[in-house]
Amino acid sequence: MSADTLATVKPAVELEGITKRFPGVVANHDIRITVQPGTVHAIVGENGAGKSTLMKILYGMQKPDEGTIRVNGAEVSFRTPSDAIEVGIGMVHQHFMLADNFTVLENIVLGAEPTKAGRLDVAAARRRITELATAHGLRVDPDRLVEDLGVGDRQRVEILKVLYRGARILILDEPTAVLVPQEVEELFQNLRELKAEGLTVIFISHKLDEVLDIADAITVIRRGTTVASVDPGEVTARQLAELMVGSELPTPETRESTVTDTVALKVSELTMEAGAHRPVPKGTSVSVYADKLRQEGGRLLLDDVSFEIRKGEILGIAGVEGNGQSELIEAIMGIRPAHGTIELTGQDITTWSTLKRRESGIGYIPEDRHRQGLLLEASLWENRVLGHQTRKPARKGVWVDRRASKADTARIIKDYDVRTPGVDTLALALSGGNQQKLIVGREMSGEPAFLIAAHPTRGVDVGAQAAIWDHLRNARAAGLAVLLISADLDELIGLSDSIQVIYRGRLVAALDPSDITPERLGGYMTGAIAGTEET
Amino acid sequence: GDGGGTTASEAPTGGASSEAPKSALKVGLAFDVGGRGDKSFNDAAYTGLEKAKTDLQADIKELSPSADGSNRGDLLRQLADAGYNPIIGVGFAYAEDIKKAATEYPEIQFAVVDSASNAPNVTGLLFAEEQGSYLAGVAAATKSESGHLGFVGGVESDLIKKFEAGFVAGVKSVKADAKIDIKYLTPDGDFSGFKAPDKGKVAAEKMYQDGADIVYHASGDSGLGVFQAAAAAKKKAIGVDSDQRQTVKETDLQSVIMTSMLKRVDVGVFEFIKSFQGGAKGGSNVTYDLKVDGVGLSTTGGEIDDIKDKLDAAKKDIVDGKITVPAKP
Amino acid sequence: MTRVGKYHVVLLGIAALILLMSLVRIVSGQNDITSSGTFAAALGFAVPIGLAGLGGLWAERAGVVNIGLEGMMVLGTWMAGWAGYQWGPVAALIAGLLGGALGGLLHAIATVSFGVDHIISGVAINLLGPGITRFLSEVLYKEGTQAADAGAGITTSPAISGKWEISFPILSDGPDLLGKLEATHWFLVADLAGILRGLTHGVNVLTVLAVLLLPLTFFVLWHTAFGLRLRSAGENPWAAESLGVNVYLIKYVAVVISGAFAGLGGVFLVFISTKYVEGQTAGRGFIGLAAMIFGNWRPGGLAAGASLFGYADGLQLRNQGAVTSFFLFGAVLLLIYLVLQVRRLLSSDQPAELVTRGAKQYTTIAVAALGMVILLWLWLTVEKLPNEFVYITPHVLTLLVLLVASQRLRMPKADGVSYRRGEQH
Amino acid sequence: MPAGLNRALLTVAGVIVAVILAIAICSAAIIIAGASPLDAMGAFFDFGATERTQSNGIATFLNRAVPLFIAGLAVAVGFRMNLFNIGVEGQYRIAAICAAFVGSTFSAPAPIQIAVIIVVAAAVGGLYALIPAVMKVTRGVNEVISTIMLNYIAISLAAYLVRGPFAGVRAEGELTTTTPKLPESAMFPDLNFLFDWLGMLAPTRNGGLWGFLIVAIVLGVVIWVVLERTRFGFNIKASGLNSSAAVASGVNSKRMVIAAMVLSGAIAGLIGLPEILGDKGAFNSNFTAGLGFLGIAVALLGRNKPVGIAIAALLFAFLDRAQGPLQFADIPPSVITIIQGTIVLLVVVANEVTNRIALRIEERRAAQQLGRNTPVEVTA
Ligand SMILES: Nc1ncnc2c1ncn2[C@@H]1O[C@H](COP(=O)(O)OP(=O)(O)OP(=O)(O)O)[C@@H](O)[C@H]1O
Ligand SMILES: Nc1ncnc2c1ncn2[C@@H]1O[C@H](COP(=O)(O)OP(=O)(O)OP(=O)(O)O)[C@@H](O)[C@H]1O
Ligand SMILES: [Mg+2]
Ligand SMILES: [Mg+2]
Repeated sequence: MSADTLATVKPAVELEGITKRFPGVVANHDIRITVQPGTVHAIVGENGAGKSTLMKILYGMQKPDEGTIRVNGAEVSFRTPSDAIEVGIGMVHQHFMLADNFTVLENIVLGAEPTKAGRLDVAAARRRITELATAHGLRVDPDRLVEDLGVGDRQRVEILKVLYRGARILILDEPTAVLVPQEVEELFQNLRELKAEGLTVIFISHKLDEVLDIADAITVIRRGTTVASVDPGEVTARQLAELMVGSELPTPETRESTVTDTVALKVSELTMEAGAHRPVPKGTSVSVYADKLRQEGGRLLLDDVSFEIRKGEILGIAGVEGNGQSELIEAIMGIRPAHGTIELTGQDITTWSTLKRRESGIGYIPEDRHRQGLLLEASLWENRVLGHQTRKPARKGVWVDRRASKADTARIIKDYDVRTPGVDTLALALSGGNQQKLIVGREMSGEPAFLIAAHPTRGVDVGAQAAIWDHLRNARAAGLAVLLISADLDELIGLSDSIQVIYRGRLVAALDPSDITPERLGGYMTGAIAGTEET
Repeated sequence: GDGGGTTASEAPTGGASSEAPKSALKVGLAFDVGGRGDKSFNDAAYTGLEKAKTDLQADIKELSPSADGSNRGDLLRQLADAGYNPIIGVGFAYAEDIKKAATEYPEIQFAVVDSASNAPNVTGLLFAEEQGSYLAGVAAATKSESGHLGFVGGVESDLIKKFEAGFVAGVKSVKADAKIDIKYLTPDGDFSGFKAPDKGKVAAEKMYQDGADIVYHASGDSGLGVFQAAAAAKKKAIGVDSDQRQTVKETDLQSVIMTSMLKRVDVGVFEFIKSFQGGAKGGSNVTYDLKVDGVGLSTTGGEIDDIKDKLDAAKKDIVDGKITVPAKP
Repeated sequence: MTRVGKYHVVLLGIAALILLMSLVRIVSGQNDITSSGTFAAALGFAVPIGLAGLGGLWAERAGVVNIGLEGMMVLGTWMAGWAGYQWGPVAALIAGLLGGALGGLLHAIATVSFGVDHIISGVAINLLGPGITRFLSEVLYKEGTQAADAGAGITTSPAISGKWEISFPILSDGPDLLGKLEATHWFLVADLAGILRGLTHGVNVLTVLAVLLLPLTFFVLWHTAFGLRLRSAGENPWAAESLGVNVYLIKYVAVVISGAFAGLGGVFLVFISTKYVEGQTAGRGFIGLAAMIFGNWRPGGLAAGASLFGYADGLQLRNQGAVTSFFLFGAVLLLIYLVLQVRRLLSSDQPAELVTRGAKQYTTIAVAALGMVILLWLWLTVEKLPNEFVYITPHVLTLLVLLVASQRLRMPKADGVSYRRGEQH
Repeated sequence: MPAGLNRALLTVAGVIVAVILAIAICSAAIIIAGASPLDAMGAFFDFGATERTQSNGIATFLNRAVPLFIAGLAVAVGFRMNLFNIGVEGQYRIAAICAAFVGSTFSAPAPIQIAVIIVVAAAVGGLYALIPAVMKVTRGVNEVISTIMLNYIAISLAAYLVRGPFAGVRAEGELTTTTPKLPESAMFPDLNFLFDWLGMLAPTRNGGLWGFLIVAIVLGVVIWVVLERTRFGFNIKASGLNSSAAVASGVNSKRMVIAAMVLSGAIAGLIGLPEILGDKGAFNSNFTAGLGFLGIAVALLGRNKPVGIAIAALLFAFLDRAQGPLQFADIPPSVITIIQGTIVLLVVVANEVTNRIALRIEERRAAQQLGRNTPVEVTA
């Protein structure tokens, strides 16, 4: 886009002096951004910098306390998202906004339904969606239930939702957080096409390489305020990061290997059926039984997964979400039954309960901290007790040892730099990063022999990220075996001693992190490169 | 049952003659669950109380218990504390509570409807429902063309079983081979059976469909459903407690009510108050039976006038003790 | 399974059920199993339950748990009785709807606007419904009032005049062909005739309305834009909000309609009794809620749940003896199950070691066989069940069906979640 | 802990506002009914003129609170785990009749006799609650449906038992069916001495102030300790707040469902005992019904915490006691139910509002302490 066209065309979006206060927090303070039409405009900033809030304001979900918004030159004031939709703004949210039990079609047309004689005109909707999908290269099946879709598909549904409403200005809040590189590339291809058609895209991401790749302009937000507007051609990722936080970008590099010869965790022939779990008949081996299941045409969520993790080793599992990672974790934690055997430091723990597994030294940083890791409406010290009810210091006979628990929580707060007023604060009052640090601290206490770390730094800003990485590395040096699952491939490559790729429930490749790039890894993850042993 | 007490014909003697100071008469009455305004049992008791107010210039107070009936005893005490004497509990559920209250307040006279005296200052006001029901059975069997009759009971309690027992005996006395369908709507303890016209209707409907031509009900408000079923089947029904041909307001239903088995709770209550005024003391039962017309059949509509002789004969046999009507099925 | 496939399976299931019922009727000689009277009674009992259930469905599909159906139903009965005796059945209908809707509105204000826990609000309404109506009766129906002269008491309203019953001409009325067929007691023919006649003879107009409300609800909720929005409020209100759907409004409308349906259930009871009787709802709001859960938050399932309950209640009221045939019924079902199991066991072409022939399977078969024998024995020996066991037929049956039916219930995902605009946790 | 204090103060303020509002609403109703709200207020506080009526009134009030409190506890134990035990009603009925019957079959020294009865009641209540629990755990049957159905079944079953196998003799001319009378050793000693201590006349009402009050208090304390201080209680709380997090942390959800349900049922089993052991001496066909349903309201009003439940139970009992006095004042007694319903509704609304305010304050405090409320000054 040349300079003189920019001058003649009115900006697609102009935000001026936007201020938004929440109780106790100024989320946005005097924000000024100008987005030119037909461009991809990136907004970057730390966790909690106020990006999402700003976008919600632009989308009419929240009202600014001060400031003006102009769209295509005209001043607007949105009361609800429908007002924003009216003027052609669409938003893809940071967290998926989809009804799982609805079909793709229903999710897309919701709120803008075509009707015929009072009836929902499904045929017309399907036609329109198919049209849009082919026009923009967004493959979807309108009649599938969203709950059956993978993240990439869901992301496409989200974008289609926006396009369906004829939006000319797209807000994408961290759309790539859950995508693998290939999918990111696909998305970017779509965005470029949209841009070519004259649509405007506002793009938020923590992944600065991507930002530099796609953006035509970048605005940096720090602590609720715009601190810089930069041209992607003129900055490096490192400079951008420094603008964001004023500190150096940490890397997840592991230094020297601490891998020992002692096997901490051994998983063999782990197999999980999609339907109800039926025990393997007596006298039959798991592999024979699994063969039978395959012949029956049943879907296997985990298919003959075997691996070992030695003390001091971090094994990274790479994979597109929905390929069996969650099931693997659940099987190892004993939350969901599976066939095969699991051994912890030489002991067969296959039939043990989750509790017994935890007691014998398995730590677990869950992938979704709100769903599996925290009691949001309980105090921090009670969250410290969670998962450690039967162990010191939380336990004293049948009682919960409140004093010792509180003391130990204070220790975690100190050691892990959890920013909180005290141990009695409710967990929900903490920001995501601090919540995550608390969980990491909790799971590291009691000297676990083996730790499952699922997306340990997801949605956590750079500072907290570095701290969590350090803790993982230190524990590894002390002999901890770690199963690391992460969508952040840099993290995965940087931290792991070895990497296995999971694809459709199978481990398809074992890779050496020292000579693999995220792109190649992504190839294995999406099945583009057939599985090989590369050690 | 005549728990060894006097009968009503003796009880009121001397009551009317010795006039007590009228202004001092403060009568308290505690209803059974449902309370006043149920157009049935409780209201009948209230009619008696009101009569005491007008005829005896009594100062009256009536209380309804809470929906779960947990405070029956407390109502009695509150009446006693407020200076009411005598105090009447309406319904057999009061038996235990009256007994206790009576020992706590020995100076006060109590009466309980449908239950026997169980303390020196308690009068049991008993009704021979089985005798009245016997007559209803005789009337039904005599009037029936099909020899097939029905009985719908609201709640399967021993009280309602008295109605059933009398009715069955009455029918059998006329037609030993008569077929009698019997259905209760809810088990004891679930009192919704007195408030379920829809259930009463279904139960009676079935009886009529099977060929019954007269159905007797003892099911409170559920009886309405029985009458509806009768109207739809163009057959007859027998009401209960009060003269339902008068109390039921729908004209199409009135005409199906051949007769009603009257249970004169109003008489019982009034007579008790009157005899109290005359200085009578408790410790015994007063049985309102056929002899004193404490139970009987209503004649509104004149549908049983033609069998009056037969009914009178049956009544006489019972009064004379030639027939003993069973109180249990 | 495709939609057509599902539909066929349901039809086949119903056909098999009727066949089985006919069989049991012939063997046991209990004609009431499929008599028109039983089915008419079943319909009468199923309708108020179904209406309450529909009320629950509307609210819960929009994400608001409605345990207050009973209270709303009570409000409906009282209002219908009060308006009905003065201005006739149409007024009763409208007033009953309004009474229920008022309860719904209260629930909506508490849960939607104030974000109160849905169960608490419902429980409060269940206290308030009977409390308010009793109070109103105590004030408006007390001795000496006009209403009292017209036949009101504190526990009842005066009667409503007017009868609203219709029959299907010729088939179930007049010549009454179905009735004649039913009287033949022929295998299957009489059963079908009985069932059809029961559902078409002397049917209350409200029944027709209520039955029509089922497909209507299905149509509105699953085939209109409004329905999609309503259901989205129960699945993911934040998503709906982000697409410009006014979730608060939708929830309000849904909960008010929910109350109105519960109220309509009350009106139905009043119409059947021709007047308001205190306590005549007798927990039907709760049973309606149960029917809705039973039916997996869907109109069809809900109708099945309400019908099952209504049928069992109707049958036990009409014929205690017929209830014992359920033993036979259960025995036959177990027999079918056994045959299927054994066939599967024998016909398996898998290598022997792979057939899941665990001790567990043998145990199930043994238990089923034992159960069958016991049921048969019970059927042969039990002359008459104690009445107390007859009354609970519908409840026991509901529990048994729930135990046997595979449990893949799925409630709306955001059902019972307190939703605040602009906040997502 | 000022944050906690703040919260507590706000909550109390909210409750007071709610109660005042509820009273205002009911006053309006009373005025419409043509009576005076002041008379109504008078009736609620009118415990009679004589010492005797006062102490009887107080005993009535407290006696009513005891079963309500126990019922509230029973419901709350389930609720803490998001288990909606509507079946408390049926559980206590079955437990009461079984306990009354078993207690009548033998005669032992009072402590043993009473202990056995309590144990039987708790066991039967727990067992009856085990049915929906097992159905839920093994077949996924929603406990709302199963407990509703089991309530009806309990009524019939109790009716069958009290007339059949468990029937006792009754006085001639008495129509109430009943279990055999309990021996004297089964009657729980009353607490009338408390009145003596306070220099008041002991209640003359039969049964006096029920001694079961002590059991209720002990039970409340025990439940509080179990819920708030033990690992079991922690697991219940965790399962209730976030069941998937609880499962991931090693809590066996199925076992917890069974344990919580059985505990709830066991407590429910005791609901009928105050009446049986303090007054009736038997289970009969007029046995007080509906306490299980009231228990739901009491538990919710008390926010599922023992202290709150105690307050709620006292409030409900206080209102219920006025059934008679209100009628003496010619005020429809149904205002009691209306006040109860209104208070439940308004108190939770007030709770919701104050909670939100408290949360705001807490967040602001947290943010201030972290210094996050001031945006950085930046030069672009
Ligand atoms: N609804 C709300 N109520 C109170 N505070 C809020 C609310 N939404 C956001 N905040 C606050 O506003 C700040 C900005 O939040 P926002 O979600 O906009 O950050 P962000 O830049 O999108 O962060 P992230 O990168 O983690 O998505 C946060 O620190 C949070 O404390
Ligand atoms: N809807 C909301 N209501 C109240 N406070 C909120 C809301 N959303 C966020 N906050 C506040 O924002 C902070 C969380 O900030 P932030 O947005 O950085 O978290 P996050 O990193 O996005 O967490 P997560 O990844 O779990 O969403 C907390 O202080 C929280 O109290
Ligand atoms: Mg965030
Ligand atoms: Mg954000």
